[in-house]
Amino acid sequence: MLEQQFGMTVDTRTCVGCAACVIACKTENRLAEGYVRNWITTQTRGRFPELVMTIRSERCNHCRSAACVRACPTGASHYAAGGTVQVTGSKCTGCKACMAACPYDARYVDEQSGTVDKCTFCNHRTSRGMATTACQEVCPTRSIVFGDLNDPDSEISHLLAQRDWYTLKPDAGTRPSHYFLK
Amino acid sequence: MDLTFPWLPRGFFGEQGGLLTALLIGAVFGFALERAGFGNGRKLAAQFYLYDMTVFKVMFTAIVTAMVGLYALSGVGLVQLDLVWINPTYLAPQLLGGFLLGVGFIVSGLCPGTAFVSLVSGKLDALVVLVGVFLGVLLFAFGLDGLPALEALYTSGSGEVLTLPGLLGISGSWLAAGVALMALGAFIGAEKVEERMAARLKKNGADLDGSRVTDSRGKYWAMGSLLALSLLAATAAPMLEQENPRQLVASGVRPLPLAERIIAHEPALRILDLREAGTDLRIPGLGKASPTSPPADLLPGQHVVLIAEGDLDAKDLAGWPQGPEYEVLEGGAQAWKEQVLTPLEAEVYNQEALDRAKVQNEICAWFNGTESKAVSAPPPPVIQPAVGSRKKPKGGC
Amino acid sequence: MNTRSYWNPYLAGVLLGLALLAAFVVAGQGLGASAFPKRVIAGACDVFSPEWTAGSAAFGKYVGSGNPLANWLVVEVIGVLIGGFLGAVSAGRLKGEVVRSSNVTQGRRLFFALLGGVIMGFAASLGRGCTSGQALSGGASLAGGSWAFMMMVFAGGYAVAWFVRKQWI
Amino acid sequence: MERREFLKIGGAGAAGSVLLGGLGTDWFGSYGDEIKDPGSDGEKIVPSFCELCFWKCGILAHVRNGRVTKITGNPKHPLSRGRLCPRGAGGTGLLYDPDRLQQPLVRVGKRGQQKFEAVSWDTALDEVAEGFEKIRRQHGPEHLALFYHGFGANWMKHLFKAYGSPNISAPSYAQCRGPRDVGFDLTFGSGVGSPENTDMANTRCLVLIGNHLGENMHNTQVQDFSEAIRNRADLIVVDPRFSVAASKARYWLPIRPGSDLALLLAWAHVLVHEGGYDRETVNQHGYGFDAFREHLKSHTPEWAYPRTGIKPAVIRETAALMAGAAPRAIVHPGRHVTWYGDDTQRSRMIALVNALLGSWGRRGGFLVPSQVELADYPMPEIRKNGLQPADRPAASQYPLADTVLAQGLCNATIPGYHDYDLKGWMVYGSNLPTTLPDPRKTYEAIRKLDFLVTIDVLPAEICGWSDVVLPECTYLERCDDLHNPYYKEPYVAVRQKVVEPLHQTKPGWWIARELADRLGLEQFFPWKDSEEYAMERAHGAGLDCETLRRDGVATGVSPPTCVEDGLRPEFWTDSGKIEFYSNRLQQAGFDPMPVYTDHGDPPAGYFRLLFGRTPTHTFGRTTNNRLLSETFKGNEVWLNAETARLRGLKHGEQVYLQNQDGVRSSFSAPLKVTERIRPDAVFLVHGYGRKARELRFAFGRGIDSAELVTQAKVDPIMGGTGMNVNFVAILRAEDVEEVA
Amino acid sequence: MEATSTRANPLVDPGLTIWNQDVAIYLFLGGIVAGVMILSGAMRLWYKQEEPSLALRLLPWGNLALISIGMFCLFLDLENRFNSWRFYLVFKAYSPMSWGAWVLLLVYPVSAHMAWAETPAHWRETVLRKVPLLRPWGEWSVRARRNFAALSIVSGSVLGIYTGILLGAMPSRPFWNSSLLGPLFLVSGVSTGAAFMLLFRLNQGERRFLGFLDFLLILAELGIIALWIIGMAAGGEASLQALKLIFGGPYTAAFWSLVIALGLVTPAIAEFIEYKHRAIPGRGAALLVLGGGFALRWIMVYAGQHSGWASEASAGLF
Repeated sequence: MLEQQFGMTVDTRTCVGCAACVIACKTENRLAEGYVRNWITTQTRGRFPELVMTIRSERCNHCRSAACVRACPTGASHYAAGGTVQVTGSKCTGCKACMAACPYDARYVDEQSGTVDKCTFCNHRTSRGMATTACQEVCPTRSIVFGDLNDPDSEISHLLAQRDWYTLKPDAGTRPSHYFLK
Repeated sequence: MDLTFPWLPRGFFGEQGGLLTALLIGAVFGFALERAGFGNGRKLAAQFYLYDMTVFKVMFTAIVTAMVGLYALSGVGLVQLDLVWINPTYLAPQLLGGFLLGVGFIVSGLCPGTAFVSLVSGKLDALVVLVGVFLGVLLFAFGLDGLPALEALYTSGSGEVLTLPGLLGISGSWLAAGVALMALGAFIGAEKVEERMAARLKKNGADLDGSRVTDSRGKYWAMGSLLALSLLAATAAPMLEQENPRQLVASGVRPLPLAERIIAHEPALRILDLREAGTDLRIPGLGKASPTSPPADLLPGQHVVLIAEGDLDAKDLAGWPQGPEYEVLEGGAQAWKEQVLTPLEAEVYNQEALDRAKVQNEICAWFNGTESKAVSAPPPPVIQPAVGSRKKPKGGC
Repeated sequence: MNTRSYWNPYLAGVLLGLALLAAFVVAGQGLGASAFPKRVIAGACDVFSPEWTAGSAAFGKYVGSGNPLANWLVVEVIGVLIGGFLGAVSAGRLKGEVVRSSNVTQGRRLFFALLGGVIMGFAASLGRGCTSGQALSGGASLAGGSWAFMMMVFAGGYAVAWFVRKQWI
Repeated sequence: MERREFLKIGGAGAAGSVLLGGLGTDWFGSYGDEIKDPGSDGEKIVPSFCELCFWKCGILAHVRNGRVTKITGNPKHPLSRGRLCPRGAGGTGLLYDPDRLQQPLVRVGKRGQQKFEAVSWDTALDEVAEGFEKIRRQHGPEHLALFYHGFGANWMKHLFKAYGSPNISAPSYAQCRGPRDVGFDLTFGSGVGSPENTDMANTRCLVLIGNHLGENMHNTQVQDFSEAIRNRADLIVVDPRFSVAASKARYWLPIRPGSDLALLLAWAHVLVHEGGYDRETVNQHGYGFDAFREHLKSHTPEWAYPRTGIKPAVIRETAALMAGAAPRAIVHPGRHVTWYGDDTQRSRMIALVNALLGSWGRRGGFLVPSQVELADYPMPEIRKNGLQPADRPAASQYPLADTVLAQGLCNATIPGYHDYDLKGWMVYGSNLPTTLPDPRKTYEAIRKLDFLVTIDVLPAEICGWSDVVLPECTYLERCDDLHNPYYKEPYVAVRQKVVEPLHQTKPGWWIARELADRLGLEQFFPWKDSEEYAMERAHGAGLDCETLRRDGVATGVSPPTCVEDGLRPEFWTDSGKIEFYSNRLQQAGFDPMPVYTDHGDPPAGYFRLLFGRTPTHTFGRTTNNRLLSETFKGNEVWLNAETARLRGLKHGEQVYLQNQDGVRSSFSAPLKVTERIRPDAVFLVHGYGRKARELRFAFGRGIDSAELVTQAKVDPIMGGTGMNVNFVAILRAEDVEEVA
Repeated sequence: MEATSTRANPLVDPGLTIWNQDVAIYLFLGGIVAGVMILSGAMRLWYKQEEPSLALRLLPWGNLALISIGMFCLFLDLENRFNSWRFYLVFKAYSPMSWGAWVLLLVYPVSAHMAWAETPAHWRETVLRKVPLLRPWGEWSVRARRNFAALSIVSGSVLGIYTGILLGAMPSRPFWNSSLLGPLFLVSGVSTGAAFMLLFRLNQGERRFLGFLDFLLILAELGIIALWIIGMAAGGEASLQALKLIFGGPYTAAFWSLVIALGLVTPAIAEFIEYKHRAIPGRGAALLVLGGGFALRWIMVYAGQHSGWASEASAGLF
């Protein structure tokens, strides 16, 4: 049995961009005012009235080839259990090399601790055996699915097998574990 | 990146960068003027005594070079000529202004541009000339506000952009080539004239020291290159030349498609009625204009549809500003009335035509404001109020 | 005076033409000189009497939107000053003097310079440009009115030349 | 590959990556995989239901160290199903809003000067009772009016009924959903209720007309909406704006504003005259169909085309799509439907198209909901005194309005409108200046009042104009009455106190009872507290109170909700049938069948002002919520990109709006230059541009659409105020501020 | 395309602003130090009999001062300064920041040795007499000074390249993401180093050499910049967007005037003329080069953070 590789899919067909995930993440992780770990991106292409719009709930992509982990000089940014990318605050010097390296601008400097922080895929929940992240739990359109990509029977594996998907900025070569269903 | 010239009007370089180009190009301009000897009033004045034709030669070489370059580049599509500012024509003030400028030129020995160059090469007379120019500008400003005659003169003329190619009806590249060839001839003449004049003046004991250029070794080389340039322009550019974009291009639009665009609320659409009288077109938001005086608030990028009594010739719109796209209603008001405001009565035979006719008739009714009347229906039978509880879930917002 | 350091007029003309062409293709407008005095005066008047300036038919258009000096042509003239200076320095022509014929006094020469300057300032305002903006730039872009202007410049010059010949020859 | 070999390669790879990645991260000083627990899970989890909007989803409030840390959806509650919208999740932002009203305030300066003195509850309540008593003595009880919004208002309504005033009104009727309820009632004999009885999760074709689901974020409805998308239902969205819903749609019809009725008539024409309507339903349940068929004859898609701008072929295709999916097809009734003053007729037309599709009482169409039988709390009956409400000048006006009209009460405060003038108001949780059309008129009415008391959580604009302001505690700090809605799964939900009230705030039930005591109405408030009240009712209905408290909800068994489940549809109209031809309308002097009227186009230089919602806000109620504002900080003026380009307007530049009456917005907002809106309209999210300085976060953010709504076209049938009839011009902020 | 995001994290939105003038100063000083290390090392190897000028021999002390100022700037930029010892618990081969931290650790002893070994003998003797304990080390390092010179060239090069790689190894920022940034910063560093040295009282031969060398380095730098621009122009949509930062974007005027015109072309012409006329290079061109070098780093740091992939559609999306 392979190790777990956590990942997330967001169904862009059903996501309405309501930002419940953003608020739930903020209260779940008790983030300071003015900071978010996930966000809504909308992209519209075309000319009126021929328009196409995509709405995505985005966050740290937990790349399998993470530019931030490579850039980190102290090992504060590292690959952790479940193949996620985590930041150990006690090792972070706040040099911000990881922020410069992240193509997704998913990281921020927490003003209180001075350390870099970002989405953890709710590792405080999953390490306790919970199956969902806060954003997934709240999502009224059930667009967010979190799970083990290495488990062929997980919902996320089924979704990726059945649906067309893409990852963000594939040219950056980061191999994200965050997928967007078309 | 679309690199078609000109760059600044396309937002390339931004504002700061644009001003930087001004500095660079200006410096080259100033450098060339100085090196040509235009910092010296006597040398300039010599032009008018024909013993040193440097002004003529430099000026026409420059004009020919820039002209051939500009029209050749636009001919091959590298320059979008309608974004290049071209001096509009106000004939009377230009004629008089030109004459006065010539007078001032010979009196002072410098023109405004060369005065700047002369100034920085240390010439005191240039400073005085520039003081004069500033005074003259101020004087004119006072005059313009105070003298109605001056204002009438200044504002006379249409201010249209009239180019020689447009006026003469030949393409810019050919004209450029022609001008280049004429200049070539003129240069040869100028060389001859100045030699003779110089000799004559010398003989009469005139003081020509410090202004006469004796060195003209490179002239045949320069003439040769100009000839080559002009030939290039004359042969290559016309082959590649596209439709002259300075011409006011008006395309036609038929009444029914226009009606559909009105219904679609096309934001750029602006419809102007050019007829003197008549309010019978029933087009919502229709504006009035006369062919000779376009409205002042036309916006660039607008699609301006012009309606005359009948067909309108694009040539009639010579004085309309650049920027908007002009379209003329084919067949004019007459066609509009016939094709849009008159319901179809002709027999139609196939389904497709029938469908089209249906749409057309409804469009016709809508423009005419004749609401299709709902057919009155027989009242239904009187009913007994139902018994039983009425449930009405309520609430919320 | 070092007359040899004057360039061949045709070569100078070509360089001038290329500068003009560069102005057309980069800035979308020709070169000019009289915009500088116009805008400087407009700016100065705007400092002293903004109401009059804004209402003035000649200057109102310059002060309507932003700083009248933040303009391509104004900066271009500053470039001309720099370029002219470099040209004079490199040719060894930088020398304080009054250029005149030996037939006239310096005072007379300067009086005529002022007179001619005033006439040109007036004429450049009336004709919407000077030798640079109208004759050179307009001529190169084949503007009809500019060619008329150019012809009239020569006409004006030749018409009066005989009367002021003492100054020059 | 052998397993061992695999391991070897794996091992080598791991060693290699250690070498390449430098000395491993687990070297000296490392803490390994440090997992930080933010500690937001509650030590205590209290089920309740939400009040950030009026949908009333079930929530679980997590409490830790006496603070509410987070709010999650209650999985047992049929409306939330464990999930929440952003507002529900952001309820703590309201609870811990630093700008909350903290203690009772009594006006000291002149009214509107916004000078107040903090007083004790006793003083404040005495003042209110005295104010009420004075009006009752001098003029009679009917001279006092109650405006309300929200679930907690039940106590105040009860107080007013006991007090004897018939003037009890919620703006949510005439300013919001009234027309659709009347329209559907006239057709099917029943409104659609809240939650709406649409079965979107099972539908095959959903038509939304100006309804921006997804931006209008009613939890259950959006859940069902996403289920419909997931099930590949065909979505047709009619909206001048490319809304989120439109981006999910198979057809987006960017209709000319105001012409929806023409489109509906054309659809009905296609269904009836070109085939596709449900003959069985119409034959069995329809009344007056022949007249309707005749009426539709001229309303062809070609007729609709110049009016709506939608091509006839598209109208036919969309109609065919609906007919193909029928009866599992829904033309959604919408919610905020007061647009153009003919809204009842438009809503009726929506009902009629649904009738043609045969979707009433069908799975994937409209279900017939039911309610848990719940006993009233035993108390003396309030006797009716026969006084008439003051909202209408003549009884014949707005004959089909079935509640008191809020704007009517406001008008009645200005002398000479009705038989008697109102002298005092109580306003509960409704910020009238941003709710009623034409705030100028609202302020004029307020100036005429003898007495105004507001009960609110936040210092909204109306508080500044009050004589007494009573600070209520939030929904997380109080217990309320049981919630017992009509729903496909009937249930009873309980609101429970999660934490003790902060500051000196008090629950509504307490305020109402204290006032009743002071007004001599204590007999109508015989219960101990709201908890006892709710549990007594639950007990009376045979529900287990402990389970109800633990789960927050008790679900009942539903009778059949659709024909497929064995429902026999009943129509409580006069004819007992689906009324294609309405005798009631005809007798009242209205068109018995909907007739299209044109609402014109904006004059040159103006745009039609449209307003709507953003998912994180319930209009002005939540715009001061700092937590919710993380994702939406202020509204923008949506303008078509082509229009902006022509006018030289830039994305992001600050603009003011000025309407046709010369009213200019108090603040500016950035321009959103977008392809997503028609060229003849601008769009604003409602609820911004707050003018109450005490709302320190929301003050001055964006443009208030309400202050630009100075015109309203009143629906003659039921008094709904059509508010999309205003036109605005766009002014550059720099130009405006230069002049000022 | 219209794109909106609800994210508004400080330092990240609307544009990244994590690094400011502190980092620009650090990169600038690091470049000078690298240049001085390489040049002084090279000149030590070059000189066999003839002794270099006093100024040249004392310059390595200046190195120590400059690198300390630079490191202090970097320290100021850290958000969590109390954790900065963490840099020295691990070495991460992929992390330029880690390389930088360790290289600085190498630069100090090498510079110190160089400085000591180059200090005129009588001054050294004064010190050794006062602190006799240092004598064995003091004499050894003078003996080994040619080895230290070689080491100085190596560590200077690593430092110079690293200042560029720190930015160049960011695939996320198209404006930076170029393998040419290392060589560019190295060459620019040596050029600014040479210019820095020219500010001091060197002898004529040294001045001529440095002046001409600087001219050649500027030519190389212009070449690398041209290649870097061409590389970006040949890249994808994101690279083109990044290129627009210096072609019409907010950094256009600053880049072309301060860096190219004033910082490179003008001094190059001046130095060439000086070389051609066999004049002794003055300090004017050197100051321009230093100004240009600082402007280059300043613009690089700021403009790079402006570039990103934000406006680019994700692959296969539309």
